[in-house]
Amino acid sequence: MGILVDSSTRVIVQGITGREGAFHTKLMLDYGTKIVAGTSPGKRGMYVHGVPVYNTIEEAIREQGSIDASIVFVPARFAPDAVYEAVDSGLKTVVVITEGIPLHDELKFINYARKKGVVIVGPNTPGLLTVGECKLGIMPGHVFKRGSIGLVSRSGTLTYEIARELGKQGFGVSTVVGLGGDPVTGLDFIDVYDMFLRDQGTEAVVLVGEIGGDAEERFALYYRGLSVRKPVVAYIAGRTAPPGKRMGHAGAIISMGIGDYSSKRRTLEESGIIVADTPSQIPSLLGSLLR
Amino acid sequence: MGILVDSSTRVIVQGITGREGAFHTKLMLDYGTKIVAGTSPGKRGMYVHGVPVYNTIEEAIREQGSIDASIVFVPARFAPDAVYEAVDSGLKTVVVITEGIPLHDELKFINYARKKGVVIVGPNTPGLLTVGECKLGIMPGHVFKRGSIGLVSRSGTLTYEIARELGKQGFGVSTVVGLGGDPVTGLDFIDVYDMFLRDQGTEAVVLVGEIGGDAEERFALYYRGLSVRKPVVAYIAGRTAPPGKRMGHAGAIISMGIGDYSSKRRTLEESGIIVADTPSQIPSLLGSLLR
Amino acid sequence: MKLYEYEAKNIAKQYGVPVPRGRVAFTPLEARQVASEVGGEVVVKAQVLVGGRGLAGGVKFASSPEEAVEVASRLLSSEIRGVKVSAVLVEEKICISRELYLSLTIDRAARKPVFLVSEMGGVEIEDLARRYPGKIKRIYIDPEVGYTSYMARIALTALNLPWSLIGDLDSLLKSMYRIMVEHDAELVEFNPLVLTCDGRVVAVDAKIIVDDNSLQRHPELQKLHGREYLDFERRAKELGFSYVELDGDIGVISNGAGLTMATMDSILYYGGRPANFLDIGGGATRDRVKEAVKLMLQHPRSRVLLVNIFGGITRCDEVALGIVDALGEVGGLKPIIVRMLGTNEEEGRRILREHNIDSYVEMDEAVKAAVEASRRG
Amino acid sequence: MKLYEYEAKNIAKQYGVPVPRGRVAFTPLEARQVASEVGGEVVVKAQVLVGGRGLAGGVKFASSPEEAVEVASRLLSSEIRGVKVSAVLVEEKICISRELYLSLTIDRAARKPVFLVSEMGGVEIEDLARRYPGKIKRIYIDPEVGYTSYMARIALTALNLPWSLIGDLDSLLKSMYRIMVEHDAELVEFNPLVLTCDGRVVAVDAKIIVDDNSLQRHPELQKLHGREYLDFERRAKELGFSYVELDGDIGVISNGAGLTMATMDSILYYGGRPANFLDIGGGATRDRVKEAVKLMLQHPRSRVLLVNIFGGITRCDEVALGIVDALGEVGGLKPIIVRMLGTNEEEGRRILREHNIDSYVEMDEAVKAAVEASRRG
Repeated sequence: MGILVDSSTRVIVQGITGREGAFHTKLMLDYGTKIVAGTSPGKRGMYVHGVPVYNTIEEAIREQGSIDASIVFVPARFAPDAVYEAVDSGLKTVVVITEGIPLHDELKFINYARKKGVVIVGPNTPGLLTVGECKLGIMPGHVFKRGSIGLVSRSGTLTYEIARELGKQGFGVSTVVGLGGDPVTGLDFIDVYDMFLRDQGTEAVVLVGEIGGDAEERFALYYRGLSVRKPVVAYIAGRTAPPGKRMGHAGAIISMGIGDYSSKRRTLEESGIIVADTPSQIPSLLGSLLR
Repeated sequence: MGILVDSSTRVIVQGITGREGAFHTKLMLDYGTKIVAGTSPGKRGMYVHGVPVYNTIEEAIREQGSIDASIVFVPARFAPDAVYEAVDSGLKTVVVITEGIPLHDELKFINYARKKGVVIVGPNTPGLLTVGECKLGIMPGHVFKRGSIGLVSRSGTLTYEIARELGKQGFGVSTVVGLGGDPVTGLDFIDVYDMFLRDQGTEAVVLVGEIGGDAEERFALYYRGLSVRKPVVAYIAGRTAPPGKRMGHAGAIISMGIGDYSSKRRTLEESGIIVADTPSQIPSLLGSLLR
Repeated sequence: MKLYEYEAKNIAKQYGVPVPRGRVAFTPLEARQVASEVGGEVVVKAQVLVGGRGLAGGVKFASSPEEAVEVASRLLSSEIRGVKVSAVLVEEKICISRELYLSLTIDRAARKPVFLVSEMGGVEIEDLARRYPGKIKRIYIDPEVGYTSYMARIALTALNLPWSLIGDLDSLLKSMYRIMVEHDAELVEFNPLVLTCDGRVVAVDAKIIVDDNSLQRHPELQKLHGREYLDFERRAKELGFSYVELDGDIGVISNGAGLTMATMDSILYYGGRPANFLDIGGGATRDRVKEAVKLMLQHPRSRVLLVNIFGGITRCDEVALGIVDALGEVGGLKPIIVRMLGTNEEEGRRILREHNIDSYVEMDEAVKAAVEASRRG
Repeated sequence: MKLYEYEAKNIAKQYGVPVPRGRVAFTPLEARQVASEVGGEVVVKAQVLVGGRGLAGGVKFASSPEEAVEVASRLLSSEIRGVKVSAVLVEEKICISRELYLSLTIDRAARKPVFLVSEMGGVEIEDLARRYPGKIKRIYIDPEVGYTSYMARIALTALNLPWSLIGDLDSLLKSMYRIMVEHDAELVEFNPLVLTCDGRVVAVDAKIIVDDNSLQRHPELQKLHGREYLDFERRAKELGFSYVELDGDIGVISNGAGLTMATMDSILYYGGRPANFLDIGGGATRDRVKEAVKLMLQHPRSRVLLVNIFGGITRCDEVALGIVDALGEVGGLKPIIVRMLGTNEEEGRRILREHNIDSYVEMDEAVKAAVEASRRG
């Protein structure tokens, strides 16, 4: 159960020989992720933690068989090329960990992938993880206990914090999806909530938003129009953020009057979604909805 | 019955005030085509044969209601812009009559439209016509008698010639589709045959190919693999064409060893498709298949 | 990164966008020179990166070079919303028939550039969106296709301009898209774009915001980066931290943008006020932590420092060592409250204990302790 | 429109593609000059637009400037497959380790540019496709995305080149795509592309075909257009007709490319031989028809003229008047057989009858009559 990836997902790591790529390949393998190959231009023939390395995805498929998903660790300058390679090679899900990719490059490859029906997670995401089955990301796996809460977030460590709070109160997670911290991402809250709606292993959803943009408001309006729903508890970071300042993430900025905390909170609440004041409140609010 | 357009198709003419646009608007209206608006930049407020003219498709939709299809008569330099406007305005079928559009411009808008699920007919096409219902093109309407033969062609006048031959022997046409004479077109034989397969008003298909490219060969191989078929009679123009010469159409050229008559005929015949030697033979060959 | 109006106009001019004649002046004398070159009545505009300049008195008129000197000296010695004015733009005064709004920005939902077009210009887009939401026309650009001319025909209708201006508007929109792509801009805004008394279209104000992630491919812009920062922000950014100055008294260090904001927000929730946003990022080493802690120990306004670390890639022992090192170098200038958990948590906690630093497991407890300390402090 | 090898190489060179040192020579003296500039052994290649030049003796070697003069004079006074050689390309002789094939063309089925890549170079792509279909790697470019570097990594594998050449290959492929887009090319082919004895990659031959529909935006290429035509083709194209010279004796005029080809093919089917392809296009006026008929009446090889018109936009009366006008101006130099039907058919037939010109309704009848007349003629 869970969405996007499971224990049968066959994964390639793009940029597997880099410091980050190699390090997280180890952690993903330890988690049980089925990593069948990696790419690193010119490094064909190498092995990284036992995973064979190729110059191209095409070669990897030829020698290792079909591949479903990739996780991209290559530096920002080369990341778009890696995404195009993954999309053109027929993969279905591409997780882009890379931070700092120019916005207009992202716009292009995200539009391209969407038109071709390929899911981009990120860029600038901690990745995604279906608990106990497959980790396609850099999050500490042990934080997420197995359960029936779908977790979708624009943040990294804050998500781990929330997952820990959930675990403390006995709530486990089905899948956690990091949307990514950039202004434009492959998936948004609506996309992921839709997947959770269709997932039998998910009973309720925790949505972790932040200031900047209007993804939370759009989700709230979308949710309002649904006839079949699963309960949602939201948390929005950035109540104390001043306008015009980038709060770490490129996407976390209140600009042109769009993206402030109060608008998000108000719109969510007007749609009947409970918004927690602190991460620690989330489990009890969830409990009140599910009992 | 028929494919792509019928008597309920609501049409806009792009470039309606030009000589060609105005002339054929009259002929299409006479045929019964439901032309609800035209565009011509800066000509808002005019009427052409009673059809209101707008500066943009958006305006036309706002004032006239939904529009399904457009036919483009604007000059080659401006035609790509017209196609993008049609696609972005949500139309479902765009017939590009314009000849002489640069190949790389065509590649771009055809790829764009296909990714968005919009059908481009042409460029450099006489258009299409569902007999007795809707003419979205420049062909002489009276040549096509109503009947159950689907006609798909890379040519213009040759298609009228063949339709007349069919009519002489009592064969009518369901829909005729001109694919267009350029090397790359929005639809190919496979696309249109697939539509004819699904059309209850079509019993058999006449395919009119010509030298250049490998669209006929690809169709033959595709046809070979089908489990459900409707009979096909083919005619290929250009048996006497020398290699390396452009036979009128930009697409009708034998180049890099691809596109000669004998390869097309052989491949079609190996797939069990009868190929006529002259246009006049087509009706009797069709007769032998259908009786 | 925001560009100054005069920088945005210089770029616009290179792309053929009609802007008023004039240029920037850094001294009253330069202002006189520009005013006499321009001739006639001029407008003198304070060059600041904060909004609401007009209402704050940052835009003045002058009918002679002498008056321009006077106006410029006044502006150049003033502050607009707390920011010192160090330059003014001196331009011809335009005779305005109508004020329009035109911008090109990124629509996050559609994941596309979008033109925002309105015949109600001259007010900020926020107000426009609030007061006349139906008066803003959106025209999307597919980033794979780019600008194409039919968009100008739609914009012309929305702006209610005469057809004779279609060629000018087409060039203008095309230039905006080229500016956006070639400068990696997030926003290209002309507000107001005006229809002049003699029937031309002129960009009377211009704003360009460049995507920070793209600065490395624009060296001429990269060297300007950071100039809008306050002193303390600049120091933090030079150390490579994501940093924003706030006005409270509890210093914050955390890892991850979301967790850092949540830490700030929790401080507010429990009755305190955060002094800053400082994200040390993922996997910070002992040395990086030391630099962050030293910086915040020296932060003038904050009276207590809260360090909130969720150890994933970041190791708690490294964090603890960094804290200890910082205290060793600059001394315990203010109380430090540490919350840490995750990777190497026990070892981290042991190190802190050895140096008599309290550490918490739960974030709420740590935040409450910090708020309390700030009240005592 | 095909470019000469030396033109294609000049373009390639501008884009940084490595080609052999050398340049074009139009006289033996120029050839000597180039050969001595280049130094050492040179290759002298006849510049013609027909294929199979090598087998036809169009490529020679010379070990000294003197020998280059000799070889060049011989080539410059020869014909290759019926085409006079008016220029030679004189280049350094390259020491070749392996011959590769690399081209960028348009895949009609995919509607995309595609790189064709093979380690079996030096033979024509037709032969390559026939003999080693499994040895041609296809790498597609989405025209909305353009070239991106992973393609070079795939090509490198297919060409079995050492990894050290990846940067060169990346630049080469990128340049090919830029040449294609910026020159509106249908084909950019380097065959052979060679791996030299000293481990470099060099384009030893180059071919570029430009899309005719795009020539108006390439004035420098447009002025070259038509130079490969035979004399009679040039006259027809100057009149604006779509025209191709064939080797039979029945002149053909028709409307529409497909119908014109079908007319030619029916002539063959009934035992005759078409002399040409001439499409007067849609909606031709009396005057245009006159010009076409005059041209074909003066066509030296054809002994009879078949006019086959399906009247849609084209009006039969205009056609008939055009034919009569042409006969009036140049006289009945050869028999004319007319088939017409459609718009204003009766009027057209009446006009022809008045001038004692036979006209047919059925295409087959007209073709048979033309074949018979050509036998009699």
